[in-house]
Amino acid sequence: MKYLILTWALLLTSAVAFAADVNPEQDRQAYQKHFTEAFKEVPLKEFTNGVYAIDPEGRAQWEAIEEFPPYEIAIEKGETEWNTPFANGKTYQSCFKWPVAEGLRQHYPYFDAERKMVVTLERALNECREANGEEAFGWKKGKLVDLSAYVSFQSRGKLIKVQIEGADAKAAYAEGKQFYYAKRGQLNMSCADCHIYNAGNNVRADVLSPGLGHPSHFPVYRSKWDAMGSLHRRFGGCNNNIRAKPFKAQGKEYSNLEFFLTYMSNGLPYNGPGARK
Amino acid sequence: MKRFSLLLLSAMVLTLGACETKKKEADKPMVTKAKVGSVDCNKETFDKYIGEAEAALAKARSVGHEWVNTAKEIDTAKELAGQGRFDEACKDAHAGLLQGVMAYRQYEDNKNAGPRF
Amino acid sequence: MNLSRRMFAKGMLATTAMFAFASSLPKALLAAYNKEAFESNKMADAMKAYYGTAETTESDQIKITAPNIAENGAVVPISISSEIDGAESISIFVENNPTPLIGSFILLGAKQNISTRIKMAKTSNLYAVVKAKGKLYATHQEIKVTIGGCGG
Amino acid sequence: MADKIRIRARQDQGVVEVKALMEHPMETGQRKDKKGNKIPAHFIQTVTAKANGKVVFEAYWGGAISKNPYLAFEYNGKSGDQVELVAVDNQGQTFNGSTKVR
Repeated sequence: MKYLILTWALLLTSAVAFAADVNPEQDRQAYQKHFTEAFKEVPLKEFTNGVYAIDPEGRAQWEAIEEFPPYEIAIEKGETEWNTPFANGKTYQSCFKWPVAEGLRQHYPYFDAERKMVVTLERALNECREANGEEAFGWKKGKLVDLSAYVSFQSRGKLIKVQIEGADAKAAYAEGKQFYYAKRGQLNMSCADCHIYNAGNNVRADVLSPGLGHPSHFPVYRSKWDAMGSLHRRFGGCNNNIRAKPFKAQGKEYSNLEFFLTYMSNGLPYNGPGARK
Repeated sequence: MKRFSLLLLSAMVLTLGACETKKKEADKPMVTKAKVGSVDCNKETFDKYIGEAEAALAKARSVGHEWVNTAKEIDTAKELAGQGRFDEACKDAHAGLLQGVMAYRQYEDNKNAGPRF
Repeated sequence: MNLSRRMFAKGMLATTAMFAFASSLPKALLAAYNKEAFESNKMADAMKAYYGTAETTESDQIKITAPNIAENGAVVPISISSEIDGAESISIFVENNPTPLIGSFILLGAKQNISTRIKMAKTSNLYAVVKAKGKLYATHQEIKVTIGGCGG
Repeated sequence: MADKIRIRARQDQGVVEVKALMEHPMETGQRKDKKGNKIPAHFIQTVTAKANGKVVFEAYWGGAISKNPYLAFEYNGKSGDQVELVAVDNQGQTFNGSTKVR
């Protein structure tokens, strides 16, 4: 018992000491500065359009798809789901203190200090189901993503404003940050290798998109998937590309990564759901 | 250390550009296979290799650096051993071992990874 | 029993509605789906099956709006417009697709300006063929379909 | 019956632009599933468009129109026109949708 307390105390002090070095705001400014300087001609807000902010050939095709984007089907299905009461008669809205019409996406991800974990929008939606006696939906595609598409659509134009308060939140942020910059997989590449240092360069025929703005437009209808998918589905795809074993959607690794990555885009507007190649 | 970076580098060169579409090629870690040459292999040595490979994979997995093919490599090795094809089984076990070890080294090298701009 | 009868009645209604709907479609349309043309593996065969001839006249009055490099061969947005007098239809052929005839658009009063999204198996010429007053006019553009890196 | 076709139609200077999105797998019949079995062909073959009950446009398609097909065309018309689209696929299923021109 004594040992346990001692270990806890040690862990706590180390967490605090660790957190003291964490300066998310300074990180964010450096991150955004890097992209605005690397792509001088691109206005800050444009980064929410991902690769289409810097690839004119791709942009023309994306604009043609945006004429009537396939994600509208998902928004419609998500709206129906949102308005369908659970077996107990309650609705999704009962789980959220903000009306959906004003958008919910901008309140996520956030750090739940009590549970000491990052809560994403998708997690909140599924937890709402479970709290009302319904089974959780799958994380990466299907009904949950339709629901997320509908909810995200209501948040278009709202600014990203992730908050990081307290040592635990800072620790989660730091873990997400470390994940982003750490090389992984057989190709020995990090998220940053592609989406910071090589943003704008080609991988075969693909132009690598800038990391700034990445989380603004999810979930996305991806032509390659022929379907909708969540941000964590995309994370898994990226990890697989560099031959690293993907982590579980909504697990600690990707939730912390989303926390970090979304914080990096603070100040930019949400514009999801999106369409991507 | 030098040997590891060399291996890693050649692994990168060989697999780069095979990002995802050429899964079949990437599935076979050519470097490790080429490296393993002739190992005198029988049930005993195989058991030793596969044990080491599994331990290395578990170690890499515990720190979140498992590579995508390592578990497959080990499974294949076991399958081959089950068929009595020990030469091939040992090669795959070795490949799994090498990947596990390199993945853990990758974790160590990237513990304090951060931006450079 | 009651339930199943109701369901049956409902089913009947739906079927009747469908029949009513189908019969309201122009006869010509139902007869006109040219299976042979759509299943031809060569562009010339598809054209012959569809038009009775594969001979076209090059025309600069037809405009193709399509990418030079497709982001994703599964979804290639294209637009075709033309200013040919008396145009009756616009058809799209992708030479290197397993079945080159992609679609045909019949302008029964509609303007010579259509858009859609198509699948392309590999790099190929895309032909836009306009039929006007019994003659075929065509133009083409090459669209490259590349192997993606990681995509998006 | 079945899934509806989503349509947007707006008029500008006497020309109505109609844009439609249909929910459909558009299987060519040439793809194989993970087990190596051929996925049966399932694609829309004909689309008929009417404005105030009169046919103004038809399309015949093979399997190479992308999944969830998009179609846009124009005709001479006016605001308030009732535009109706009907699609029939190779399995005999019918899809439809309609809208009033803005």
